Order: sequence, then C-alpha cells, then structure tokens
Amino acid sequence: MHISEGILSPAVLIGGAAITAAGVAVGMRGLDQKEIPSIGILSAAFFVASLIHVPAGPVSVHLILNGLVGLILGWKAFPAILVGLALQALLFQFGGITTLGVNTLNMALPAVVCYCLFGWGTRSGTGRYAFIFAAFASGFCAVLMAGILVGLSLYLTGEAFLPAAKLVVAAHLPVMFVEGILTAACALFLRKVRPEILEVAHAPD
Amino acid sequence: MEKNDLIIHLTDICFSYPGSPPALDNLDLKLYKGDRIGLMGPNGSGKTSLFHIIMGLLKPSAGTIEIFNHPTVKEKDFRKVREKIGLLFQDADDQLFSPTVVEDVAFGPLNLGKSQDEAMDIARNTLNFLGLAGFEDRITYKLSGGEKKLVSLATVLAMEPEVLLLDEPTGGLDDRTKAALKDVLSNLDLSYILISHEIDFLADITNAIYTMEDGKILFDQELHVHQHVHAHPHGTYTHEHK
Amino acid sequence: MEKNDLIIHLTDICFSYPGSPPALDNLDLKLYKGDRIGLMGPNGSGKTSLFHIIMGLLKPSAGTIEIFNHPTVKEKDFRKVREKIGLLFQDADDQLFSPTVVEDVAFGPLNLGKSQDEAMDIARNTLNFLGLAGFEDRITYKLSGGEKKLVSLATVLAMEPEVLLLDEPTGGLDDRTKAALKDVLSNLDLSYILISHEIDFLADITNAIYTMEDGKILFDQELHVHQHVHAHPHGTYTHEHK
Amino acid sequence: MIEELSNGDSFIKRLDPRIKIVVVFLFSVVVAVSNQLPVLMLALALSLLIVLSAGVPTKEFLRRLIPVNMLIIFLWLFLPFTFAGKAAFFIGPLAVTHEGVLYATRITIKSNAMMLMLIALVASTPIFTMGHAMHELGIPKKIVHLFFFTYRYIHVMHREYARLLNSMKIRGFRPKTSLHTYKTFAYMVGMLLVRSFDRAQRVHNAMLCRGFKGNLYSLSKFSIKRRDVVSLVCMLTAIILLGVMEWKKTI
Ligand SMILES: Nc1ncnc2c1ncn2[C@@H]1O[C@H](COP(=O)(O)OP(=O)(O)OP(=O)(O)O)[C@@H](O)[C@H]1O
Ligand SMILES: Nc1ncnc2c1ncn2[C@@H]1O[C@H](COP(=O)(O)OP(=O)(O)OP(=O)(O)O)[C@@H](O)[C@H]1O
Ligand SMILES: [Mg+2]
Ligand SMILES: [Mg+2]
Repeated sequence: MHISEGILSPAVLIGGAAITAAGVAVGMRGLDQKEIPSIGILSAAFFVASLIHVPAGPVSVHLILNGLVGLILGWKAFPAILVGLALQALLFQFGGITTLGVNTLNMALPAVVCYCLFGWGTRSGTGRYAFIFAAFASGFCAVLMAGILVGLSLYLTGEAFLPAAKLVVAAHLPVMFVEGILTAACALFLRKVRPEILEVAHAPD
Repeated sequence: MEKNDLIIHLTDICFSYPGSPPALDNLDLKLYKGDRIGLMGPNGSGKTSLFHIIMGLLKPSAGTIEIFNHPTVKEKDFRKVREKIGLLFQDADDQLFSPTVVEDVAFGPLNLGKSQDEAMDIARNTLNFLGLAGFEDRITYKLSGGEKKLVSLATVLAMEPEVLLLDEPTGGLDDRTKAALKDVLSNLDLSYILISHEIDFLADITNAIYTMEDGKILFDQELHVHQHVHAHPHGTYTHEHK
Repeated sequence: MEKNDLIIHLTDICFSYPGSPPALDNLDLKLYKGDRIGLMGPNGSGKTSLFHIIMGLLKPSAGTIEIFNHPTVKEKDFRKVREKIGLLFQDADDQLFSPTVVEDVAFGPLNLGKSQDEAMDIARNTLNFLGLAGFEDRITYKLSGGEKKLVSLATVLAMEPEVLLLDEPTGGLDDRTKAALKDVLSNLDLSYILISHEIDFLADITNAIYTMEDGKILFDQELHVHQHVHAHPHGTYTHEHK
Repeated sequence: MIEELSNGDSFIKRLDPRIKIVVVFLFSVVVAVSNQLPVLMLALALSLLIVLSAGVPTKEFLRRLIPVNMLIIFLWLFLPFTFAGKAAFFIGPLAVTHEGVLYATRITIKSNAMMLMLIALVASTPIFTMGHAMHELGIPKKIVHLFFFTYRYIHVMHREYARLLNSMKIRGFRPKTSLHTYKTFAYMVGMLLVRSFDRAQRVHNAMLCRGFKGNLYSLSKFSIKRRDVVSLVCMLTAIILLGVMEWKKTI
C-alpha cells in the first residue's frame, strides 16, 4: 500500500526519508558491481508483483512479496525496494517524490526484520518443516508489519487519522495469509530448483 | 468434406498489437478433421499471433471464429476450446513453470477436474508414451532444450486434445531430437497445424503447406519436389536421409 | 601455418557446472587467422560453454588458454581478449539491454574509450553496413526476432573485433533473414567460429565443420556433398537455391 | 504492457532534465509543508498550467490521477468526522466538523498539485534520461545503475509473466481462492525469479564482452541553455513566492 503525496505531515516525511537513507546506506555498503544485476531482478520482481492479482475470497489482492525480497536480499532490500517504488511513482504515479522515503521504509524495514528473525530458517540444512515455517512467517509478518507501519505513518500525522489507520491495518489481514502461503510455496520452489538463490549471502557481513 | 468435420473456421480475422501495424489482416483459415497443415512464413508475419487468436489469448479486432461449429467469442467459450485444442508454445520456457516434470504434466488434468491420483496416472502414461519414463522427478528448469520441448508436448497431450497447434517445435533442436519428435507426431492420431521454417521437416509430416505473409495466409501454392545439393560431415553425428 | 597466425589455442580444457557432469572434457581447439569454422553437435554437448570459456565468462577447471599467443588466465587478460573477439549470444535478448538500438550499438565503443560523437558515428556506420539504417531510435525489446539478431550482430561488429564467435545466429530466422546474414558474414574479412544445427548453412559459409559430442570436439570428419530430395511450395515466399 | 507516458514535442520536453527534476522536487517539498488554502490553490493552478503546456492530454492525466484520489476518497470518509473542531452539520448522529472538511480539502488539493507536477515531469522526460540526470545530480552511481537494470528487467519479467499466464490459461487454469491457485502462482513467481536470475547473469556477461568496466555513458548530452536558465529562474521565483506567502501567513 502506497501513501500518496500531500497526506503525511512534514515530520513523518522527513523521519521516513532519514531512516530510509540510513537503511539504503547500510544496504549499499560493500555492494559489488557484480551483484547489481541480481539485485535489480529482485527490484523488478517487487515491481511486477504489484501487477499480479490473486483472488482472496470475494476480492482480489495484489502481491507485495517484501518478505521474499527480505529473505533473499537482507539489508540490500532497502535499495532494491527504493528503486522499485521510485519506478512505480514514475511509471504509474503510485506514491510520489516526497513520500518515497516513508513508503520505502514501510516496505523495506519489515523485509529486513523478517530477514533477521527468520533468515536462518531458509538457509541450507534446515528441516523441511522449519523451512516452511520460516518462509511462511516471513511472508506473513512482512505484510503485517508493513500494514502497521502504514497505519502508524498516518496516525503520527494526526490523531484524526486513527480510524482510517485501523482500517488500513485490518485490510492487510487477508493479504497476510495469502502472502504467507505464497512465500512458503515460492521458497520451496526455489529450494528445489535453484537453492543458490536462497543461499547467496546478499547481506553485508 | 462434411460440415461437422470442420474444426477451426476463421473468417476475416484482423488483429494488431497496440501501436503497431496489423499483425493479422483479413485472414481466413479452415482446418478439417484429419488435416495436417504446415505453416511457414517470414519472421513477424503473424504465425504465432494466429495461434494465440485461435486459443483466445489474443482477441481479434474484427472477424469471426468458429470452433467445432460454435461461434467462439467470449472468454467462457474459449475455456471449452482450450480443453480440446492444445498449443505448444514457440519457446518451451514459456510453457513449463512447475518445479518437477510430473507436476507440470499433471497440472492440466488437475484443472480439468481430475483427482490427484488420476492426474498423476495420466501424467505418467503421457510421459511413457513420449519415451520420457523416468523423467517424473527431474527439475523442469534443468532439462536440456530438446527435453524441454518433449516435456512441453507432454503437458499438452496430457489434456487429451483433439487438435494440436505446434509453434516451431523444432527450433534449436539437434537432428536426433528432431527425428524423435517426427516419430511421435506421425504416430499421433490427431489433426494439427505446425509452424516451422524447415521445409524438409514440414514436407515429411504434413499433407499441406501454407505460407503466411504480412498477416495473410496464401493458399495459391503448389508443392514442388526437386533436387537439392547438400553437404555434411559423416561420422558419429547422425543425420537422416530419406 | 605460421605460429603468429594462431589466434585461439585451447589445450585440455575441462569444465563442469557445479553439481553437474563435465560440460567440457579435455577439449582441444586451434583457430588460425582466416579460418571459418562451423561447429555442430547435439543439444547440451557443450558448444555454448566452449564459447563462454574462450571469452573468460566461465573459468576452466583444467587446461590452458592461449589467445594471440598469450596465455590467458586472469580477468585482466580476458579484458584485452574481449576487445578483439566478439561473441554473439545464443539468445539475442541477453545481448540487448539498452532502450534504443543506437545506444546499444554505441555501448561497446564508449567502453573502449571512444568519445560520444565517435561512438555515434561507429554505431550509425555499423547499422548502415548491416542494412539497418533507420533503426537507430527503435526500442530494442520491441524488435522482431530476426531484427534482434541483426542488431545484436551490430553491437558486436561495432567493437571492430578480429574474430567472431557466433552462437546459433540462424536460430528461429526465416530464409530471407538467413540469406541476408549469410551475405553479411561472407563479406566480412574476419575469422569466425559459427555454431548451428543447419548443415546447409554451415557448408555455405565455413571452410571446415567440426562436430562436438559430450564436451569434446571430433576432428575425424570429412565433408561429403551429396544429393538430397527437397520439397517446398513455390510462390511469393522466396527460398534460395544454389 | 508497461508503457512510459511520453508526449510530442513541447517547450518543457526540450528543457534540461536536471532543471526539471530540481524544480519538481523543490515544488513538491514546498507544497508538502504548505497549509494555507490560497497558497495551495495557486500551486494547483501552477501545476495545471505546466501539465497542460507539457502537452499531456486531459484524459491521460485525469486517468493517472485516479490512484492518488482513491486514497483521498477513502480519507474523506473519515477526516470530516474525526478531526476535532466545530460541528458544521450532522449526518445522522455523526458531526461533520468545519476544520475536518477544510483539512480534507487541503490534502486533496496538495495531492493533486504534486501529482500533476510529477506527471508533467514524467511525460516530458524518458525514464533513461531521468536516470542519467539523477546521476549528474549526485545520486550514487550504483543506485542509478540499479535503477537502469530494474527498469530493463521490469519489461522482461512482465513479458515472461504474461507468457506464463498464457501457459496456465491454455491448460484450463482458473484462479480461485484455493491452495491449488496459490501454489500455482507461487510456482510461477519462483520460475520468473529463477529465469530472471540466469538472464541477469547472461546480460551482465554480454556487457563484460563489450568492455563494460562499471562506467555509465550517456548519449544524450546535457547542456544548460538560455531557455533552461530562464525557466529555472521563473520557476524558482514562483516556488519561493509560494513559500513566502505560506510563511507570512502562518507566523
Ligand atoms: N507482444 C507484442 N507486442 C507488440 N508487437 C508484437 C508482439 N508480439 C509480436 N508483435 C509483432 O507482431 C507481428 C507478428 O508477430 P508474430 O510473433 O505473430 O510473428 P511470427 O510469424 O510468429 O514470427 P517468428 O517467425 O519470428 O516467430 C510482428 O511484427 C511482431 O513484431
Ligand atoms: N547455467 C548452467 N548451470 C548448470 N548446467 C548448465 C548451465 N548451462 C548449461 N548447463 C549444462 O551444461 C551442458 C552443456 O551446455 P551448453 O549450453 O554448453 O550446450 P550446447 O551445446 O550449447 O547446447 P544447445 O545446442 O542446446 O545450445 C548441458 O548439459 C547443460 O544442461
Ligand atoms: Mg512465432
Ligand atoms: Mg548452446
């Protein structure tokens, strides 16, 4: 969920941009030229995911996949998601210039947190059930946290946003389950077909 | 021919991709039961687009499509068509997306409402038929070019279609795999349309060759047979001569 | 032949992808100045891998590579090699990554240190030479299959290489484009190695055909010329006969 | 298909892209912190003027304003009731406050003004030119690089997605709320990733073969001409004026 231009207060915008800048700096540290194509792939996947709609009961939701991006990229999720969102703003006018920082933070921070919490589970040598649990939890929690952060961004802008913020979080609930299942199945696919993708330690040491 | 032998009947089909000149331009086509048609034509003449129109993956801007004597217009009509007509994509990579071969072959039957066990049985039988026994648990992504083509064909045949549309099935294949594919196709009791740039291959396994040019099919062709000088190295690398 | 006419000299090259059986197995190869070698072989016999080894994109696990009489081992050595040997990739989509044709063709010259104006000039001239004048501002990913191949060739030729490695340049091309490509290649004053599954094509524009099998090149081949019966439709769709 | 918005020739199209980016950025920042209704109205008028002079068809930019205004409409359902202030009137038991309506109005104007300006920028500047301009403006090379790669792969991936979707369709697949559906989509995303990873590797190899050493070159030369300086001065004056008006009234 992108927050559009003109809604958030300057304090929230500046705070978001500052934390994102720090996150991107960490993500870019020690990043080798050779890795840029594979990170670009994940940015593109994040972008294209937002165009893929899957049914969830009576409605259809689009994929977010920030949990999967986090599992694969670690801290490099920050630059990857930043670029993906910048292109969404330029091509579709989703989000915008001043909100780029906040929107990146809302998506990328959960990705990194999930990487720290569940990243162990998707490396080699994990049992099948632990693996599925870690991947599911990652997809699930990344969306949950993103929803909470979007709500929080609105709430911090003004008390009056509280009901809207609550509804935003609630709207993320069905998406969480879809993302959890999809992330788990997708990680299983990768583990079977191309385990190196999950192994590559993209996180900075 | 009998009217109810007419399987595919396209009239005056026009189609263009957004912002491009027409890819198909007042095209007519009839396929009768038992026909085996070869289709050649320069790159970009609209061969692939024609197949996608028949399957309802692209919507024509004008013209009518009748399949099995039913006008076919809406997505709902095409769902039925796709149960009876199988399409082999030009690029085998476009066709396979499951991790293992057997899952990919069973995908179609599952969508047709078969149970898990039935679908698995169908998948195994189809693989056996194509000489791919033992491939069940291979990772589709890691198959060689030739194996991918054959597995793609298996995914299509598993749906037990009555007609096949084959889009350059021999592209990038070595002569051995080509010969294997030729065998399979001539043993199938199906009608098909086959796109290829290789006239020798078409001449062997089709009973009519049409050419396409600028979005139209040209029918005013005759099949000529004539001598052709041909060079190749002899040795371990086999090459077929008829 | 003179020793300093030896351009590419591979000895006992072994290579395998992680977790797979060897793709190249004690392979030897010599390319002299002026040689035009055709290479055929079944899918997965290691043809593409061989080209990638020569360009330093894959590192052999054993064996030596000498190019222009210099042992070539490190990435730094290969940088020089890449200025003199041009590789046309099997899949044109891998080769083109810039938004417009002219930018893609000028990319190589710019990397070689040419100024923007020089690079633009080279790009224009190369496109003209290949009959692609007017393609400058076309969007690369919207080109047809045949056009992509020719533009890819332009990106390679713009670097003014002394040797070309062509990986299935005719894949998926119609006869017209093939003929155009044949013309271009026979007019080039370059040495090259050309991979193709089409023996007729190879016989026309190479002076030796090697076959590859299981990661080895087989040299014990002779070129035979013999009669071959061949059918095709006459009409607007032209087909070359020599 | 993902298409860039691009328009025929216009004065704005020929401006140096660096100038355009700087102007749009400063404009967005000033509007984002403004709160005076008259200032916001002026900003909206200015942005409308610019988007029209960039030659963007009215239908096109209205269509592109839809996603922004979806969220705005959602907020209109809440803000008039939840914003503390004097009740203007009642809808049933709910009090609509004067301040709430004003606040929602301000947000609406702000959003649309900023978006129009962004649309004018995008419509008059190809994405690749924008990347090169950002590089010139001091964005780190690696980020710009990532930006280029991502842009290129979006098209490749989106096309491969469309093809895999076709493959699913011709085999009778119909998305439902079911495990089979989710598994199928997950496989498709996985296949997209795997294939794209390998393609990324091959594209990088192709670049190495053409002497790539990590440097970016642009064929479009940027040069500041007189019309650029004039436009920059005019726009900066307008933006500063907006800023001053805002600041004067709030003090
Ligand atoms: N997705 C697309 N978007 C825009 N134009 C397209 C697209 N796909 C094909 N085209 C164009 O439509 C025309 C017909 O394409 P089509 O793929 O049907 O040709 P084809 O006969 O199958 O060629 P080939 O022998 O190269 O496979 C071509 O000019 C092509 O450039
Ligand atoms: N990236 C890769 N990872 C693992 N194995 C690979 C990879 N690329 C190729 N192989 C394997 O290495 C072997 C040689 O492949 P290569 O691509 O060199 O064959 P080829 O002769 O070019 O075949 P084709 O005619 O299909 O292009 C094959 O068995 C192939 O499956
Ligand atoms: Mg085609
Ligand atoms: Mg190959």
